[in-house]
Amino acid sequence: MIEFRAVTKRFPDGTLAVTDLDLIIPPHQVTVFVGSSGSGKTTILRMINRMVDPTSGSVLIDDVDIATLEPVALRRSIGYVMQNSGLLPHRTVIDNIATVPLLDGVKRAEAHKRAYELMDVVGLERSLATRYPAQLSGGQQQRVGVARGLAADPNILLMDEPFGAVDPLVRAELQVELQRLQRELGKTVVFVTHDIDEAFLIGDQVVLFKPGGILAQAGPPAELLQHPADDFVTSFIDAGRPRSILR
Amino acid sequence: MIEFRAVTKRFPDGTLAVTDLDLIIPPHQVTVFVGSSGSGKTTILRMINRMVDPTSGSVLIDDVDIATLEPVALRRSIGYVMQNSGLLPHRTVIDNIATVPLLDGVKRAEAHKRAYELMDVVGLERSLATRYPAQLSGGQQQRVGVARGLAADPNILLMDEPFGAVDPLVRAELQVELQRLQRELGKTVVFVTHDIDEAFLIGDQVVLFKPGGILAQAGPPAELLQHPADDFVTSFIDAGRPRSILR
Amino acid sequence: ACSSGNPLDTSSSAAGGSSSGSSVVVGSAAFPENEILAYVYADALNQNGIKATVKPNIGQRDAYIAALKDGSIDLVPEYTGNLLQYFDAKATAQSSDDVYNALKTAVPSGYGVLAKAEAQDADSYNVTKAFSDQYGVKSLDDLKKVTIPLKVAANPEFQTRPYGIPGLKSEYGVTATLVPISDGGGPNTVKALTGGDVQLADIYSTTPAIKSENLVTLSDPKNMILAQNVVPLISDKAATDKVKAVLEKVQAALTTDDLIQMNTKSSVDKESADQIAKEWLKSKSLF
Amino acid sequence: MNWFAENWQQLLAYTAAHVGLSIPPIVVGFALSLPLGWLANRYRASRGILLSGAGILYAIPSLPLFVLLPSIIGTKILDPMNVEVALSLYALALMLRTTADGLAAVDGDVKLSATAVGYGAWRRFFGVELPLAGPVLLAGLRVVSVSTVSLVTIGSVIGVNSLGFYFLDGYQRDFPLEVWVGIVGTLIIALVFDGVLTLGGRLLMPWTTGRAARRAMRKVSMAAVNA
Amino acid sequence: MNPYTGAIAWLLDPAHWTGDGSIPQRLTEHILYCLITLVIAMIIAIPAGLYIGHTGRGRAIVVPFTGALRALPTLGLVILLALWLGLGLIPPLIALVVLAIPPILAGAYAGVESVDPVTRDAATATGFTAWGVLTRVEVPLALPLIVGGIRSATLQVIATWTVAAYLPLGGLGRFLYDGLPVRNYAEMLGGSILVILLALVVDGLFALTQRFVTPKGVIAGRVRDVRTPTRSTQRKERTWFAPEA
Ligand SMILES: Nc1ncnc2c1ncn2[C@@H]1O[C@H](COP(=O)(O)OP(=O)(O)OP(=O)(O)O)[C@@H](O)[C@H]1O
Ligand SMILES: Nc1ncnc2c1ncn2[C@@H]1O[C@H](COP(=O)(O)OP(=O)(O)OP(=O)(O)O)[C@@H](O)[C@H]1O
Ligand SMILES: [Mg+2]
Ligand SMILES: [Mg+2]
Repeated sequence: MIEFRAVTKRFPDGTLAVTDLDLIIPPHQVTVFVGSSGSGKTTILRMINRMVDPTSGSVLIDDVDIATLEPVALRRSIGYVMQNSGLLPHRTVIDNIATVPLLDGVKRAEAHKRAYELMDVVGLERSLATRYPAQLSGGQQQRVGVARGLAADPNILLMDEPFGAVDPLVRAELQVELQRLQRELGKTVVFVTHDIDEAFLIGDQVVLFKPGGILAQAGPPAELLQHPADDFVTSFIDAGRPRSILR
Repeated sequence: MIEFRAVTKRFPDGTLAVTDLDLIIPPHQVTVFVGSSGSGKTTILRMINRMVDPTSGSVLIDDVDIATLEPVALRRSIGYVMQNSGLLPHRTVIDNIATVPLLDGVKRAEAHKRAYELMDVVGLERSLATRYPAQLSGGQQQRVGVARGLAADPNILLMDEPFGAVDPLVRAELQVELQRLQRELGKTVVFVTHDIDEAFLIGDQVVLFKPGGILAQAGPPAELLQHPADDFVTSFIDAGRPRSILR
Repeated sequence: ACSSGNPLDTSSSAAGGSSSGSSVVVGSAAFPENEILAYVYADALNQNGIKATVKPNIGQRDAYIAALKDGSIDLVPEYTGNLLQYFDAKATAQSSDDVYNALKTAVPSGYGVLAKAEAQDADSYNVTKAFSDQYGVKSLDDLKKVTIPLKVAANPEFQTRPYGIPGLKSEYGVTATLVPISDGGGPNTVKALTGGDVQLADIYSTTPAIKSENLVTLSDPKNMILAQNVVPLISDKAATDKVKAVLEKVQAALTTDDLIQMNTKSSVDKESADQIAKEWLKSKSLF
Repeated sequence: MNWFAENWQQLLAYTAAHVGLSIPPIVVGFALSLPLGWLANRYRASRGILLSGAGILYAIPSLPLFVLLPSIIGTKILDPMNVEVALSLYALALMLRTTADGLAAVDGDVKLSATAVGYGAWRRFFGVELPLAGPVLLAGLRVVSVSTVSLVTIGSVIGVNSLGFYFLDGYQRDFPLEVWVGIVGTLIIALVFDGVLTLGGRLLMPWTTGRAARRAMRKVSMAAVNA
Repeated sequence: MNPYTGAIAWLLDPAHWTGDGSIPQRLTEHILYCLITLVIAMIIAIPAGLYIGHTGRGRAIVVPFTGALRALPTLGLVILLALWLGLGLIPPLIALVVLAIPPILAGAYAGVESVDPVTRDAATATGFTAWGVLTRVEVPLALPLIVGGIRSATLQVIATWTVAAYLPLGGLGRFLYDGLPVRNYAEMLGGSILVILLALVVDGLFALTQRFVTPKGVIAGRVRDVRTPTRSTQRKERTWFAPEA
């Protein structure tokens, strides 16, 4: 379980990115952060692995205040997948997947063995292992990103718009894949997206943010759809819904 | 009316971008090109203002083969709006809007007067006139782009993913705005998008392309939805439609 | 024996059992004749089992004397008159022997000159035959008669040397401007003179072009230019008896004609300095 | 051809000297540019100071610097160190901006993701930022290498000999062949260095596809313009 | 007397400020040489650079060629030309023009190439002629880099004319080569100071010019923070759907 307690983040330049946030992210479920650009989703996500530290308030993982944890170690224990995959362009696919085990000092052969298994898990042909990221398609890169996120077998997986940069067809495929994976692995997934459709599709819980990192509403998709907390929620959901009169 | 007659385009590097295309674009309507990345939409659009010349076949505007027309003059007579607006970064907003009239030798004062009117038309505050493009938001830049496209009062307006780079909320706003504009102006609009939702929303006619610039189906939205020509059309429409089980 | 022409190879040595210490470094001024002489010394030393290397092209007198003083080099071929003037600007000696004797006392302690050679190579003022005829100029004194402004082609340091622009003014009352050509009175200086860019050129008396270009060397009635016998300037540290003995032998064999021939080989036949040095040593049976 | 037969030993020796004089400044300039380039990106003030300092350094003509160094660093006047130090300074001045730009141009997302998966600061610098700036650094290094090889020749004016010896000797003896030998020799050395660097880069950075490398090259050609 | 106080004394000595070979004379000569060199180099390199940048043609030849030009040792070239052409300004002038061409050329083509292809494309699509695209879009946007190229060429030319004074020439290099044989540090250092001052003043003027010629709209769009961008995801275009090719 991840818990935000009265968390506020003000950047040095004065931007108030997160405002007094209280939020509980349940374990073994997919929680989706959604909101328009600049609403603080990424900032909040990054507080979980201490890429950003709160200005005030605290973040707890399983009741431990993470401010007391060593950031580098914490990060290695949490999977992180981002848009454009964030792969290391100078490392082969297999080395990219094995990044964290290798950092942790696991032997190369062993780390690679595990990485090959992960390639199967995320549906990548093993023959791609010695390619460089630039030699993969966008969808393949994202799969590598997910595999890397899973390599240290973390309990928590943070995903920041992981499918934001791929083709709609590939995107649909990856969404299905993610759902399958999650059924098998049961990680605590925090997933950021712009796309309300995507949020409703894959989220067990959806958290909608207003600009300034203000929580608009949090709950299962059905709740947001049937009982929107306010006009903002309604209009946000409407903007993302099909607008064609034909449906 | 714009007519493609047996148009094929092969780029010097061998890429076959458009394959034997026959297509009629009716006047005073919005025709939307949709298709996945690399399916030749942009190439086909650019044939209309001779930014690309066909390898074989011909393009006619009001029954005149445009191969016989002088490209520069043709381009000035056709509005063109693109993703990322393509504004000139070293010119102010008002000068950007007045680009074509100024090129045509219209006096500065007069060109600016018309440009200010266009700012009203596209919903831009006149106070922004002396800013540079970099000082505007993405949505504002797109409005400037549309205004520039309209400045020479062209009959034809080509729009290449004009809203591809803006926020969903802003995007929805711009789509509404475009529909209003079109009701008022009644131009022949050719609009390129990736987004089947957007295509169905604003298109009087939707043209769906397969990779290689092969026409998959063309017709009013209802026709594509109710009588998809083949599996490709069905799956393309499905991928873009809401997938949440909740709806 | 084929001693290496390698100027940088510090282990270049013809004979095996060389002196145990570090090798003798022979420096040279930045003009070809001096470089050839440096090779003559070094090759002779090597031939006699004393390791010697050459550092050519150091620069002009101030530069290589500074290099001698800071120990970068041990030995350099010099010319008595100019060296005397360098150490003692007010020197009055004129004859070859007087200059040499004065020089021996003028050299600062820690350094010394070995025996002077018969060979002389002095700076000399030259004009074209046409110029000489037109203005009737045969000596430096005659220059006063020339009405046009005078330009002299010479190395840049000529601007300040006692036998250069200042001497011309003080000794002969002649005002001239310098056209600095950094080739040590070489072919470009000659070209400047014959091409009419300058009226006077400072050319070393051993330069073959003086004859071949039919130049007129102006006489120096006031002995502004001192006798210029070739002489090795050496640091005491390097001046072992063995080194001295070898160099004295070389000095004894060196004549002005030899210098002229060497210069011909260099500037006309384009032979390398080391090669010319070896050929000369062989011709004198010193190699 | 006769000339080569008679002078090949000397030519070889000067070529070796030229190579020997060229390598240290390139290495030193590059090595110093790394920490300083990093520092230049770290603070706004340090960037201004370092980059304008490099600009001023590069404006100093080489010859006076060669001559004055003995009085500044206490070397002997024929010490090759005078040339080495001066050329190292130039190499640094040239390289600094490129290194700073190269490090700054490393994709922010990649750095971020490296941090996110648990790279510490040092490890990230050496394991991610440095290799990724590689193509830009390499391109800068090539410019530095070429210009150093060419500048070494000026050392001959103060008696630190290289192939530049042939320029002065050829001038004094009115012997264009020697000058040609000096010029062509210098060009060949520069070319060989360039080849070695390019090859080394290809071996060390197998991930640089043609496209990426070309982009990096372009970046640097721009950086070099403003160096 | 240490060389620095000597140099100051040398600089301040009124005798060095009048007459033949005075500081003002050498300075004027130096500036004149540089101006002539740069004007010629610009006449050659700027049109060529614009052409390469605009058309993309010839890049494959010109880029390695300018690289090779950079490797050409100027002293050697100066001497070779002097042996060929004799005394006078022409031999070093040719060598210095050769030296000045690569940076100016690179500035011109890099400048034009640095213009966002989208902007260029949009300009063509709105009806600019090819000439119009070049003169009204590419050149204004490339101007900072073009001036940057000239700036770096100028600095090199200022520095290298001093080396070229090995030949019988005027200019500030005279002080170096005249001082060198007699190890007159005061004169050499004084001369160096003059060259450096000249370079710095000129560089400063260029910095101002470069700021002046940078289009206001470009300054407005420039990211002000010099630190590594950590918010890059925000600045990136919203690739909401599929990425552009
Ligand atoms: N390092 C930073 N310094 C200053 N402001 C920042 C920083 N990082 C983010 N911000 C600001 O904080 C706000 C929230 O940013 P954040 O990236 O969390 O939004 P987001 O919801 O992830 O947006 P997007 O959907 O565009 O990714 C924005 O206004 C942003 O400009
Ligand atoms: N100038 C060109 N030279 C070579 N190939 C090109 C060129 N322009 C486009 N292509 C190729 O032609 C095909 C069609 O490109 P086009 O840009 O028309 O597609 P698109 O449908 O607009 O794609 P997107 O949705 O990504 O904009 C692609 O395979 C593309 O790579
Ligand atoms: Mg974000
Ligand atoms: Mg397109």
